[in-house]
Amino acid sequence: MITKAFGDSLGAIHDVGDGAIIMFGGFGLAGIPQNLIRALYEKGTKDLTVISNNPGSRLGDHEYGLAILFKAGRVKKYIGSYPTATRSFKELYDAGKVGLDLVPQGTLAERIRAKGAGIGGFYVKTGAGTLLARDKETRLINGEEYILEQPLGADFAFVKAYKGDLYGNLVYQYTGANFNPLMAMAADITIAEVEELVEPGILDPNTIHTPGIFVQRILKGERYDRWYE
Amino acid sequence: MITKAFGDSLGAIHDVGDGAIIMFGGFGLAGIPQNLIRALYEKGTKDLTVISNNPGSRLGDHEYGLAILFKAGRVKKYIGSYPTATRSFKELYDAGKVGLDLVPQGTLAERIRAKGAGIGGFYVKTGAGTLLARDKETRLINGEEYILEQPLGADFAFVKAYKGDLYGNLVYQYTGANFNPLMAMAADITIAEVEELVEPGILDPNTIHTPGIFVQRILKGERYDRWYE
Amino acid sequence: MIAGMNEQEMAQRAAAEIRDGSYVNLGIGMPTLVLDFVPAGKTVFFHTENGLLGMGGFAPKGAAHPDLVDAGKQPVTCIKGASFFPSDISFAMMRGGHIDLAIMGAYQVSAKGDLANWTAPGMLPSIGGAMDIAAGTKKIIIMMSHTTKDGKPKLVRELTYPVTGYRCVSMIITNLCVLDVSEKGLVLKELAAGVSVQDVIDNTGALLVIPEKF
Amino acid sequence: MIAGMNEQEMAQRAAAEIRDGSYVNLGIGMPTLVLDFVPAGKTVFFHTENGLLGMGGFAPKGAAHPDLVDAGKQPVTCIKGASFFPSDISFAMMRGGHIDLAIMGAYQVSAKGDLANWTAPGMLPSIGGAMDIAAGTKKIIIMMSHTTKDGKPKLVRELTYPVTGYRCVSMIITNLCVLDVSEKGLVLKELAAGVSVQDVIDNTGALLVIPEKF
Repeated sequence: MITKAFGDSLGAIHDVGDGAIIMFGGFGLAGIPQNLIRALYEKGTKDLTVISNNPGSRLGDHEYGLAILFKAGRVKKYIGSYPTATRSFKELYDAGKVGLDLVPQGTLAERIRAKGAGIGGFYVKTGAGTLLARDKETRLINGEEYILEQPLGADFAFVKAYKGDLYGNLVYQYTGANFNPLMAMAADITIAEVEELVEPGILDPNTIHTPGIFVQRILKGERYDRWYE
Repeated sequence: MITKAFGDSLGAIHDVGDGAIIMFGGFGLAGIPQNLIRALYEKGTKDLTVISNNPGSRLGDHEYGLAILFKAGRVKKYIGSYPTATRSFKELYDAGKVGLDLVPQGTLAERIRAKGAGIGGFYVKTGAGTLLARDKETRLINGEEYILEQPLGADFAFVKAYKGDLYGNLVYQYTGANFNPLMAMAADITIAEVEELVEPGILDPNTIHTPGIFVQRILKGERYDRWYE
Repeated sequence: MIAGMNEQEMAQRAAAEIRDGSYVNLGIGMPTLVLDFVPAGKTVFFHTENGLLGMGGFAPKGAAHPDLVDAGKQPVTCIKGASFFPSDISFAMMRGGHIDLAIMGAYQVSAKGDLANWTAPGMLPSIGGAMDIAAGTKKIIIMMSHTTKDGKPKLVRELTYPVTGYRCVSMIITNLCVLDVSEKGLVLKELAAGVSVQDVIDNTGALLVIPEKF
Repeated sequence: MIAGMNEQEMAQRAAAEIRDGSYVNLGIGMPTLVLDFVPAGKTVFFHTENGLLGMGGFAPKGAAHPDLVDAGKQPVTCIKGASFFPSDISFAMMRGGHIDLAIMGAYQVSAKGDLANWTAPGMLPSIGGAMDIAAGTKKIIIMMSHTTKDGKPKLVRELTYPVTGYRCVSMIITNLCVLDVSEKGLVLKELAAGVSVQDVIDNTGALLVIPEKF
């Protein structure tokens, strides 16, 4: 029997090098691969392009998740929908220290799925005629303006699921799925961290959200912060 | 509390009229809405456009599923990927009694999803340069030929799930999902038949495959043939 | 400065537009107040863009789960009959025209129903799901203060802020009044208590259609 | 008429190409025989286009479930660690380049690796998933008889049957031999027992590259 399991987060990201393009699942703090993010911070990897809905999250006076990578100056470019989620991003952006490619959230999800599904591009109404469509090809479809959007892939996807098995099958919980199943499809190497890692056959095959074919490495996350009271 | 439940199949399809464009879930006999198909046959509705992976299925000398509608001459046009699944289709086609729009299976799935997701069109490599791309716009993407495919919707989708609740939430079993969740998204009115119909809150919200927003009517199927020994 | 409706009253007015059995997306901030005003007996499925249909309300202290939040990243609960799904399906619901109603805030709305609510000059731009909602939702209601903090009209002839979506707004609920967006422009529908037609006209940057009843 | 390998031997030869831990799609008909020849100890995930990764084999009598079938609509079983999913995800696996290997039949294969396997003149056309597999799978192996029933070559310089996909075939296993598709054309790789190089040449409609070892 094969296994895709790694012993820890640092081991699972051993070959993530400077300049890597990485997708991170999660929305706010829900479903973020927090152990892989911490490991990447510890590893010191830099010049990253980060694709994620938000560049970390702020709760009260603290910033969590991806914010540690941004604050440490490891990110050269951010592609996502909601950069105002942290103050640290705004400071870096205002200082010209990080690039921004702003993408409407639904378009972000669909572009990532398109990459995973072998779609060469697609037309949406979202954003037509706005500043975010400036450089985009347009097309009239049934009298309405659509814009052409491109697939979006990455070298690595860091995703988080509730449970997973040694073949890489994943199950999410609550709103923890969000971008995770899409990013898992769209990267050259997908690394999944899970709260519970089980033998194949334990998870009901009818309830698997991400089939193992989309996951190259899996590990049990070392620690899960819960943040809220 | 609202309910989307209907008492029986005939009641659920009361307003399906002659000339309707209908999507039918199922692959072979797996996941077909067999009760809704029988009801439509009994109702006598004609001049149908049928969208389904196959126009029924043959097992030994018998034909099942959609084949009863084709054999009764109720279908004027078939859109799908595998018409050779039945002999009856070939006879009607050779006699010029039914139209055929042949679509690669993956493109069929993606076109239906595109309609449901508000995608105005998309590019795929599938079929580029072949007879099935004759009238289609082409585009070179990274040096490879892609073709533009259109969204595909319908007046009604008839789908089948294993379990469902009064809000229209659906859960599929085994390979019974296939086109069902996609078609549920793509029709003006989606009618779902299920083997078990339960109160809201019984199904685990983490395991629902088709959220109720995509389902307008639901009913417990009267009878489920199992076909195989 | 005329007060008119407070936020709760505006939320209550917005809630009155929600039909039984409908699927409703609430924007971050003031629109989430609508949750408190759904009439008893109505089944409403609140959609959060991050992947939940059937949001119940904000999670009580001690019951927060880090993987169960709304679009504003607040811990929430879910109702019986809820469902969870990934972001592509969540936005298929919006872009594909399945959501019946979205209630959101705005910086500006034009007389044609054009919407600006994502960025302003000098601001770090953030878009989230706003443009997707504008592109696909069957009906959009804007809940906002009638003017900016320094008294400038937010209802304008033409947008001066960057556009979120064109001709997408159906109704506007402000502290001063309720307006419908029609082919002829903004139509006054209701006045808040203690607010005159002239108050509305004075604080609006676009021509208004004032029906005879006023 | 030279016999060469029978279908079981061809399936066994194809099975030898399957790597441990790989994701493999088997076409309808002869390719399903490959299931019987996966070496013990290898974990192979068989993909069926209708929504299953981890097909086990054909269901034994009495264990058939109407909602658990393969691409050929035959009742099947699934292995521990299998997963089920809808058609869009199943084809994302193929079109998106996630499937490592597809083993399928063909009417014709050209010297460039062009594939024809979906229709022929006078036939009711049916396509199923063949074009999607051709468009996205990392490696495609064709298993077929070397010639048609009436002795005509199926390996040809240019296809005369309608194309399924261009330059998509990597390897061909026939009853007579095993061939690789290279930039230079079809390269003879192995001969079946009792088959000569001349037999292969006589039954092939395209130029062959014959390495020195033969």
